[in-house]
Amino acid sequence: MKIIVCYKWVPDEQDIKIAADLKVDMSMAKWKISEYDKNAIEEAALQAENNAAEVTCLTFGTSKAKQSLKDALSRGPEKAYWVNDAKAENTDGFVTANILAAAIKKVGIPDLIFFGEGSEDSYGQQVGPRVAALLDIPALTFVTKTAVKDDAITTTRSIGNCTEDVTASFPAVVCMLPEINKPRIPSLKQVLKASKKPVEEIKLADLGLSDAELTVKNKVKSIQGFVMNRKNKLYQDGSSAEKVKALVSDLAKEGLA
Amino acid sequence: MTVKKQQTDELLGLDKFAVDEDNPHVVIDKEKCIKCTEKPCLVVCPAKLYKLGQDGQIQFDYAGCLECGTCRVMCSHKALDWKYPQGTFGVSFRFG
Amino acid sequence: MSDEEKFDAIIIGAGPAGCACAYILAREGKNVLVIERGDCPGSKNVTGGRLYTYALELVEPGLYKDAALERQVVREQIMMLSEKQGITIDYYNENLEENTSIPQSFTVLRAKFDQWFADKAEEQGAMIASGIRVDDLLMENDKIVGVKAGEDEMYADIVIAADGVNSLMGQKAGLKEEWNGHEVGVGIKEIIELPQDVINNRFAVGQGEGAARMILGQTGGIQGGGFIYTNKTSVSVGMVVSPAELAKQDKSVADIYQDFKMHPAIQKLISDGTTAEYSAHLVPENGWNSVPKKLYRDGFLMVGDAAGFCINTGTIIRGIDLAIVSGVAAAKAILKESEQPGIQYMKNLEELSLVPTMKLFAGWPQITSIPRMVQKYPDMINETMDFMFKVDGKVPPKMTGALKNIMKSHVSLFELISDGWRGFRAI
Amino acid sequence: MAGIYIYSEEQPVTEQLLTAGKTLANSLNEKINVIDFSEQDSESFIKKGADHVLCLKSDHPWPESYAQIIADILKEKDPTVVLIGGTLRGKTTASIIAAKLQTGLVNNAFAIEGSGSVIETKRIMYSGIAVCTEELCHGSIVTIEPRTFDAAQDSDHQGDTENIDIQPEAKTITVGNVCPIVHQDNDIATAEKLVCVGRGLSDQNDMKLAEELAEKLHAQICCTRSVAEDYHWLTTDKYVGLSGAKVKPNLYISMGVSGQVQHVAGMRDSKVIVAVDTNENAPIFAAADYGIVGDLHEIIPLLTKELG
Repeated sequence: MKIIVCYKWVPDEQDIKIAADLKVDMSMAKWKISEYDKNAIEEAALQAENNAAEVTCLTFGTSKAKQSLKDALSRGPEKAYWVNDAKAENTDGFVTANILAAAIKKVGIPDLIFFGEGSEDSYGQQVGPRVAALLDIPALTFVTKTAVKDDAITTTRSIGNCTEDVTASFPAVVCMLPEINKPRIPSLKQVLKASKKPVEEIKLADLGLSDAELTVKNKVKSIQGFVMNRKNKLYQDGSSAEKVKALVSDLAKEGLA
Repeated sequence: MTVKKQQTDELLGLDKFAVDEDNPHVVIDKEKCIKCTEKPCLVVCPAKLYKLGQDGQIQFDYAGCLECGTCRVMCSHKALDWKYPQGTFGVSFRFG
Repeated sequence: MSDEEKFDAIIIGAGPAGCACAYILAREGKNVLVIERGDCPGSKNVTGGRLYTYALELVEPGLYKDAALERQVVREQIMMLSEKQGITIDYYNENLEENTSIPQSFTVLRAKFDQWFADKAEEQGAMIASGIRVDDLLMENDKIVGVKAGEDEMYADIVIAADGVNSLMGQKAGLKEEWNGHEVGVGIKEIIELPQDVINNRFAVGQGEGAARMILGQTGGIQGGGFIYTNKTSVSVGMVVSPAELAKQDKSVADIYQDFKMHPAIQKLISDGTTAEYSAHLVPENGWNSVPKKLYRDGFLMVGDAAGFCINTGTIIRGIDLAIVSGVAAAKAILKESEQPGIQYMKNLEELSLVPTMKLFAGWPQITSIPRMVQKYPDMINETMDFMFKVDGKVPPKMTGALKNIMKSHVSLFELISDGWRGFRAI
Repeated sequence: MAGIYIYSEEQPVTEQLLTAGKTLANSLNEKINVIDFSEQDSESFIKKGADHVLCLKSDHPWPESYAQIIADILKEKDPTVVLIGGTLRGKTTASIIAAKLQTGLVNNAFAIEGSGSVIETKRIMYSGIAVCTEELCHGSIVTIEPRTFDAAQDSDHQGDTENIDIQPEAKTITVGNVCPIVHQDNDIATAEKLVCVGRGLSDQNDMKLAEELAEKLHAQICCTRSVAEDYHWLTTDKYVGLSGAKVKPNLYISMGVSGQVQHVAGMRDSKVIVAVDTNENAPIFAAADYGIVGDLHEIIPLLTKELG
C-alpha cells in the first residue's frame, strides 16, 4: 500500500500580530507544519507501522518551505516531494489543488492520499476534496477513524449531527479531523534519521499546467485584523449593588434577564 | 499603547506557550508542601503561578511557567518534582 | 553500536556555549550532535543583555560582522534611584573599538542570536536536533558515554553540558550541587517595543548605536539591580534580585518589578511603548565561588552558565562572552585528543583568561550584596543631588555640614567603614 | 445565463441561504434558483423567495454523491454565484463542485455583499485573528455556515419548479452504519446561556457562586483552560478557547476570567458578553459588552439576587 500525505508550511498564528491600523504583521512569525496536517502525517505513519504502508509526503511551498522537510520526514514519511515555487506565496485552493493533483499524477497515484481537515492559516477546507475531484477518486472528509482492509479503506466520518462509516476502494482521498490521533513528538533518532531521507524537488514547469490553472480565482482584496464590535460599557458609578442593577437593566433591554 | 503596570496574567498572555496537557513538568508533593511554613514560592515566582488556597494548600498552574527554576532552588522542603517540559513544549521566547 | 549512533561529541543545549563548541568541532571535521530542548535554538533563552564581541572573534575572526546583533553599545550608564529621584552617570565613547580591531559590545536578543549561531554551526556541519529534551546521561564504568532522550540512547566520545544555569545534567553527572538562594539572582525582563528613532532620541544615540544601563535602587530593598538595554526597535527592561532576600519579605517579585518599571525616571524612557514579551531566568550571581569544584569527569565537560560562568562587577554583567569562551576552550581541548580533555579544558580556560578574570572578581559579589547598596546609598546620593541643585531662595546650609547630615541620616559611620573594608578586601 | 444558485442538503439551511440570496439578488438584479430534492420543500422555498427550483429526483443516501450532478447542472446554467450551505457535507460537496467547474470557492463566509456586478465575501483567517475580504470571480462558489443568517420569511412570492431525474454515480463508495450524535443537555457548544469561570476564583468553593448564578439564569457552566486542566474543577470538555470548545450563546457571563486571546477566540461569537473581574486592565473588558470591575465574591451574589 502506498500513501502520499500532503501538508502545508504555515506561519504560526500565535506569532502574528495585528497592528493598530489592523495590518497583519507576520515579521515575527515562526513557520511550522500546519497542525491539522500533523494529524494526517501521523495517521500515515501509523499505517506505515501497522500495515507496512509506504509513505511519502508532498508539499507545495516557497523556498522557505525547505525548512519543513526535515520536520515532516522526522514524523514518519520515507521520502518528501517538494513543489518549490514562489507562487505558493499567493495561491488559493484552486491553484494549490491543481498543482498537488498534477504532482501526484507525476509521481504516480498512490492507494491513499491523506490531508488535514484544512490549513491552519487560511483554513480554506477545500484542497483535499478538490484533489480527489481532479483525480476523479472519492473524497472521505472529516474522518475520525481509519481502517484498511485489502484494497479498501473504511473511515468513520464525524459530520456535525451524525457519524457515518464510509468505505471506499483504492485509490481515495482521506481528510482527517484532529481528534483522529495525537501527532508524535519526533524522537531524537527519528530526527537524526530524517536528515538522511531523500527529498525530491519538483519544478512547477515540469507539471505541465496551463496559465489559467495557475491563476488564482477569487481576488483577495484585504486581510485585516478582526475587530470586535462590542459595547465595552463599564459600570463605574455608584455602589456595587447599583452597578449590578444597571447591568441587569441593560440585560433586560436585550431580553436576556 | 502606553507601558503600564500589568498583572502577570496579562503579561503571560503575550508569551507563546505550548502546554503539554498530559505531562505537568512541575509536580508538588502536597504532603511535604503542607508542612512548609515559609512558602517562598509565593513571592519568588516571576509568573506568580503559586497561589495559596483557602485550605492552606498551594495551588499551582504549570501552564504559564517561564522555566526559570527559581521555585526549584528556593523550595526548602524539596517538595517539587521539577523537570523541564518535554521537547517542543513550554514557553518559547520570541525575543529572549 | 552502529556508527550512526555514535558521535565524536554530543552537546546538550544550543545556547552560545554549545554553539561555539559545536561550531569549532564541526569546522575541524568532528561529527557533532547538538541537542536542544526548545522548539528552535534560542527559544528557551533570555539575556539582559549584551555580548562582548571579542568572544566571537575566538570562534572565527570576523564572525561578529554577520551575527544577529541589535545595537553597538556606545553609552555606558549607571543609574541610582531613590523613590522619586534618579541620578545617571553617562559615559559616552564612540571609539570603543579604538584599541582593538573589533567593537566592544552589542546588545542582543537571544531568540535571534542563538538561532543565528546554531545555523552557523550547522553550516559547519554540526547536526542540530531541536525539540528534544535530554533526560539522562549514559554511564559505563564510571565514564559518561552518551545521553538518553526519551527512549532513545545516543553515544559519543564526550558529552558537553551546555544546558544552562539549572544544569540538570551537571547534577546528574554529580559535579554540580544544587544552587542555594544566595548564589543566584532571579531575572525578570520585559521587551518593550518602541520606534527606532524614539529610542535614538531618548537614549541620545545614533543609528545602530545603543546604550546599556545598570540601575541601583528601587528593587523593593531587595539585593540586586535593574537594567535597560536598547535593541533595534525595543528596549529590554528588567531586574535581577536575590531570591533568598525575596523570601524574607512578602511582596511578589513580579509586583516589585512592576513598581520598578513604573519608577518615574524609568517610565520616561519607555512611555508609549508596547510590552511584547515577559520573561524570567536565573542568573549565576555568585561568580567564581559558586563554580563547581570540578567541571569535568571522564567523558564529560561543563560549559557556560551550567559551569556558573558569569561575572557581575556592579557596573557590568558578563555571561554570554564567558559562555562562548568556555565553548571554545572545550572544543579546543577535545581537538587536542589528549587522554584527559578535562584537564586540557581547564588549562584552556586559564589561557583564554576566563578563570583568572573570574578569580579576580571573586570577591565582588560581597560588595554588590551589601544591603545598603540597593537602598541607602542610592537614596543618599539622590539627596545629595537634591541639595546641590535645589534653589528655594533661602540661605542654603554650608556644603560640608549639609553633606555630613545627609550621610548620617542614611548610614552610620560604622556601616560606611565596614562597607569600605569589605570593598577593600574584595579587591 | 446567469442567476444566483442555492443548494444545501439540509432544508433549514437552504432557507437561511435564501435570506442572503435575496439581498444579493436585489443588489445584483439576478434571479434566485434553488437546487433541492423534495417537491414539498420546493413550494416552501418559492414562498421564501426562490424564483426557480430545480428538484432533483434520486434516492441515493449519500449527499456528497450529488456533487458531480450538481456540477453538471451548474456548468450548463453558468451561474453568477453559487451559495452552498456550509455544513461539513456541504463544504465537501462545494469543494468537489468547484474542482469540477474549475472555479473559485470561499468556505465559511460570514458576510456576502453585492454591488453592481461585484460580489465580495468576508471570512475568518489565522484562527480568527484576521478577516479576509475577497472579490469573487464569475461563477464562484461560496459556503455559508448554518445559523449565519436567519431563515427567510414566507411571502406571496411566485416561482416555478423543474423536476430533473438523475442517477448519481456513487463511485466506489459504500455507506455503512450511520449514527446520530446525541448532544447532551449540558453541551456548552449549544447552550443558550453560559457562565464562565476563570482563574480569578480563589477557591473551589467559589464554584458555588457560579452554580447559583447559572441556576438562576438556566445557564450552563464553562471555564478557562487552567480551571479544567490545572485545577480540575470542571472536566476538560467544559473549557472554552482556541484549543477547547467554541461557543456562541446568547449570553455569556465571565467571572474572574482575564480574557487571554486564546480564550476569547473560543467565545467571541457570543451575542452578549458580560465580564466581572477585579483587574480593570484585564483584556476581557475589551471583549465584553458590559463589564463590572470588582470582587466577584461581592458582585456575583448581587447579580444572582438581582436577576430574581
